[in-house]
Amino acid sequence: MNGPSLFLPLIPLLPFVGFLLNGVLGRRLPKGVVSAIALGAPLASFLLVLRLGLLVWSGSLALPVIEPGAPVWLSVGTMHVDFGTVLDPLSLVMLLVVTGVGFLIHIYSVGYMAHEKGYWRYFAYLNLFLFFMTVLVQAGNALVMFVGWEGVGLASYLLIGFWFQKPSAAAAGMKAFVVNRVGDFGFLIGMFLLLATFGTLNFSEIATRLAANPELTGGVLTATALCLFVGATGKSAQLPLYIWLPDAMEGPTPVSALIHAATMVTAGVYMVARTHVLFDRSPFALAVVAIVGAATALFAATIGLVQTDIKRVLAYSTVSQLGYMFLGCGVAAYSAAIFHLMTHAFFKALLFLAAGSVIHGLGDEQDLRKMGGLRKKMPVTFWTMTAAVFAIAGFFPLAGFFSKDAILYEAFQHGSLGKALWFVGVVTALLTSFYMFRLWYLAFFGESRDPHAHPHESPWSMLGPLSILAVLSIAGGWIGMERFGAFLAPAVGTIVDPSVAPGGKQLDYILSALAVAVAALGWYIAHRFYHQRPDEPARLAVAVPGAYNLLVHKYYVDEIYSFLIVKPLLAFSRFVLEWVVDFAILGGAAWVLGGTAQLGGAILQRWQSGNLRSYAAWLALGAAVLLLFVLVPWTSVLAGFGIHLGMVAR
Amino acid sequence: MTILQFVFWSLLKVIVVTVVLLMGVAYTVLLERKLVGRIQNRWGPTRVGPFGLLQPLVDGAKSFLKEDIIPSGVYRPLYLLAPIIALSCALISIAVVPFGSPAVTGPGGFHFFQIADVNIGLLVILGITSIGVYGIALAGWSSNNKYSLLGSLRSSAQLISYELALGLSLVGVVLRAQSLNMRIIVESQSKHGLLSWNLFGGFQFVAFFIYLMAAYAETNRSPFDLPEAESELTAGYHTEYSSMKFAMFFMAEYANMIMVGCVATLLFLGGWTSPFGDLIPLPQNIVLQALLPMFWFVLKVFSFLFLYVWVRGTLPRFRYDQLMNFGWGYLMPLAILNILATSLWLAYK
Amino acid sequence: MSLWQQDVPLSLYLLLSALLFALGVVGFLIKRNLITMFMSIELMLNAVNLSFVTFAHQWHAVKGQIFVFFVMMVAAAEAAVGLAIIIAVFRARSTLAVDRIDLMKL
Amino acid sequence: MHLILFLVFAAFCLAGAVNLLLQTHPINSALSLIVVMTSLAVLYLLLGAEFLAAAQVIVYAGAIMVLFTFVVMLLNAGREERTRGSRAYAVIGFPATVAVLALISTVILHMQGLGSAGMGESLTNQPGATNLEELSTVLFTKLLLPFEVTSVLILIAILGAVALARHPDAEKQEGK
Repeated sequence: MNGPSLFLPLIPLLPFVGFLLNGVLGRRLPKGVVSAIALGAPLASFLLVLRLGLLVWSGSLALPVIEPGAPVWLSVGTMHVDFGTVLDPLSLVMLLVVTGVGFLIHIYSVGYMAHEKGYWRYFAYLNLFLFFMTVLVQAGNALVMFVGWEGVGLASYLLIGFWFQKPSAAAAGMKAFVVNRVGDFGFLIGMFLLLATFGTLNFSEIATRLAANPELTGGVLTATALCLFVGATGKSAQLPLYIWLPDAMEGPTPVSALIHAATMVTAGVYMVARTHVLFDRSPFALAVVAIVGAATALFAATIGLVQTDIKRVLAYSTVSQLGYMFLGCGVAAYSAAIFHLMTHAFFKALLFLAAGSVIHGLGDEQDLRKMGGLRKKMPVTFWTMTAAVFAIAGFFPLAGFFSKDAILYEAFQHGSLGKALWFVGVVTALLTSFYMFRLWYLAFFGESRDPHAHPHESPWSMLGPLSILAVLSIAGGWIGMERFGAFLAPAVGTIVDPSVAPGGKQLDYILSALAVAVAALGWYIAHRFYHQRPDEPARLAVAVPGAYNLLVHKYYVDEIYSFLIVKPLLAFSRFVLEWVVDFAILGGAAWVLGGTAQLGGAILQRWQSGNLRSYAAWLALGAAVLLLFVLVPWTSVLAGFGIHLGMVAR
Repeated sequence: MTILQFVFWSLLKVIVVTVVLLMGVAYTVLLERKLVGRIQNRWGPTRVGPFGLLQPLVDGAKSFLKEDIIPSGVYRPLYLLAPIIALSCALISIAVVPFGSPAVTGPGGFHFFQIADVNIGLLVILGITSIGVYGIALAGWSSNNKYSLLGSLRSSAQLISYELALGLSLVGVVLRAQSLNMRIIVESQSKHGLLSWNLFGGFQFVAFFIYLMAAYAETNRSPFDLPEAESELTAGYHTEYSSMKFAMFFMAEYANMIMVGCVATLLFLGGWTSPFGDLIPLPQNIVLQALLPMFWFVLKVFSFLFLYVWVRGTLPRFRYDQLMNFGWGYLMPLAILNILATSLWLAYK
Repeated sequence: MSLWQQDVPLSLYLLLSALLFALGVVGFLIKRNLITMFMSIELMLNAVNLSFVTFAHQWHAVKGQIFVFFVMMVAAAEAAVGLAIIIAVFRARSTLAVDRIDLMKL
Repeated sequence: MHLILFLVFAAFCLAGAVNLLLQTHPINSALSLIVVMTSLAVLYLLLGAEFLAAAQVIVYAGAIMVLFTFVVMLLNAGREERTRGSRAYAVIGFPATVAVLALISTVILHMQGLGSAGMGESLTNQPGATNLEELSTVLFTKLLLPFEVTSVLILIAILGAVALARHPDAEKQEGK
């Protein structure tokens, strides 16, 4: 490797060391030390990543960097898997987001979890998550990525079930784990297909192979891409596997912010972008991705309209924003998707943290209907939250505007299907802004609906990250899609450039204006419903009870799943366990083995007289037999009798 | 030379050496009695012959003539075997001791002054010493007497414990000579007389001290004469023995003393070489050439025995736990340190 | 050629060691006393050592002798521990007759 | 002369071994075993293994057998009593032993190219190289590690022996 040393391996390893220290010793360490370790590790790796970024910025480091001579993990036949890392614009951006936001949320957690008993445990898990996430992002091949993939799944499971005393939390953890398994299954199949097709799992090699033979399209590639996409839907909570994410809100709020909003759930998008060469070759897969993304976006947004739990609202908005990103991927605008991923990471993390601050201030109150009038009580939270709301609603010139606009524009430029998707996207944008402002109004305006609530502003360890994230979600988009796309182009390919596309820049402006108008409309509706005439929603609900219930019960998806899949599966497994495994196999085995053992014992115990000398006698006999066996050339003897064994005669 | 000549000469040597050794034993007894007498401010034996010089012979005759009592209840075969083992082990070791200069040889390079020139002489001596334990152990056990048993157990334990220190103390010397052959060991310290002795030139004085202590313990001499501590165990392992068998044990003890003296002389005091090195020119006369080394050898052994008796006359007896403590706690580590130091020094040279 | 210069074929040594070994086995079989049985084990070890030395002489290789050396060391350790065990057994059972020591628990 | 010595001491060996079997008192067996060992030492000497001969005497006769006699004395083991054990040893053991002996001897007798031992032959007949040097060079260069490990083994054995043989209430006795 030429140029300055990059310490790429250190980036994951530092959090891992933090995990080990806290996980092993944490119980005995004082809180201060635990926090120091827990904050130091992410900070160090964040600085490392930042240094990389500056190196790239100053042009003294040429991307992509693929360090040679990585230690080989396993080498089976023609398959060789090493721990190679890949550092290209894509992974660099991702690393910046992960470590940066991750570090901020670590700081936040210090304040938020201050009174937890499992303080050390919490931070150990958090560091573990960072370790696996960075592994996932840096992975140079699918298998290592899968390790990180599973690892973040594990970390998220542990953190969702952090309050495992609470049955709902434990159940939510299980649910997340199981649903993710379905996705991982897809991912695994995809990897097998990759191996079958290319004989390697290394991304760069796959890319070169594909570039080498352009005639390779559709068919198996489609299958592979779709399998990988199934994995992505699992991890990124897309239809039909999104159901685990809302329940994941059982975890501590910073965890929801970090894992279930900013970073982990975007892993699917990242993976699709990472393997975009496959998707590019298969229009069908791309279409599927786009449609699923759009559908999820709309679907989740509609559910989000009526949720009353502040965190669930945010969860569904996360799902729908992820839908946006997949929509972006689906129209082959990966850089737009990644752009949105980044900005979303900022404002969604901010939203969650602000919500967490609200919850914290209200003493673990999550129900929107019991909030209100917090604007005076917690001003910092209010203002930061405001920034986030406007950002996600897509108001100019906040971060959300640029990225969402980019995606919508790319979709619009993507043929007739694109037009439809664009429309869905716009509608979703409307809904998004509506339910976000609904939340905003319910939480911060009007009068406090809960007489005995004594809200108080949160400590600065929480407000600090909030402010930083607020700045980011305001200014994060000012990079501009063009520059960002140009930067990412070598990694994920170019996108349609408004200045040269049909319709030129005007079209871009028109669409942007439209988006902003839609957002404003949503704001207005929310203002009208939840600020001027707070009784309106109730009446509306009464007016269209069917729709309302459908939304409140999230389209009964959980119920459907439980009826179609969970219940039959449970029944079947019970049957298998009780009758096949327990009775037939175990019981029968026990009976047979026990019987033989008793029989054998009855015979052999006469032998075990316990008399040393008889043992010695048998020993001598054994020696004699062995000698006889070794010394007599049996083969020739038997040959004398005309018997020929397969062996060669001594 | 033919086999027959060889056998003849060897037998001759064996007989002569044994007789001389036995005489030496007898007169060591006399020496001890007289010296201790002087130390305790009395005359010691004076009546029999001039200065009581015939005393040993009379003692021998006495023990021959005494009635040989075999107590009932002893385990007879071992009771009879024990003293024989003890004495023979004490006498055999002399076989590998070179007590004169090898320069003077008979026909066919035949050595007069050493019965057998084994190139593991030292090990042979150690081995035979270790066999010697049986004499005492069996004696004590077979004579079916608690004092004997205790004494024998004590002395066997003592022998085994101190054998370690003894052997380790010799390693330093062996390291310097790079051989276990007695003759080579002696020649390794024959350069400049006194100065090249292992005791002085070889810086083995620590080893010598350890060897001295271990030797006292090995021969059950005071201050380590617990096995026959009269005040506690009447006479220890040979309580039940009388007349000739007792005499055998007695002789065995003194023969061991002489052996130890010989070994000390060979290993630390330059064997038969003269303490003045080349200051005294080697005489031309072949007889003198043969006799002078023997003279030096005998002189050194004698002085060693003198030291023996002196210590006996001076020091009180140890307590048993003190004895073990001393052996394991001080001598062993000291010996090991000595080995380390010696080997380091040799490696440095 | 006179008896004096007669050499000994090594097969005799080997036969001797075989005989000693067999005697050791027999001793282990017929002896009723723990200690003597242990002694016959030592006898077997010695027999094996003899054949080792013989082969060392046969092939003019020092390895055999080294092997014997190690066998001796191990035998020493074994004797120490074994005898300690015998003492412990005697304390527990107050007998050394193997035929009476045929139960694991007291 | 070699032959004579061999015959004499082989005879001693066998006599000792047989006596070990015939004697009923442990101490006699121990002594006959000592005879066997010492005469084996002589045979080693004849085979040009002086060091092993010495080691045999020192280690086996001088240390191990002393231990045996000690234990015999300590436990005051008397003559063997006639006990009714299982007869398996007689029925199975003896034929098996005979078979083993027969097999081994046939092998030995059919062994080709066995040399013979003469008087005063050293191990490798190079002049000046004593058996001791040859042994020690190998032992302290090639086999240093096993050598050290053996020492550790012996240390452990000592500790184990002490732990096993100390009297159950030894701690109490030390206590007071």
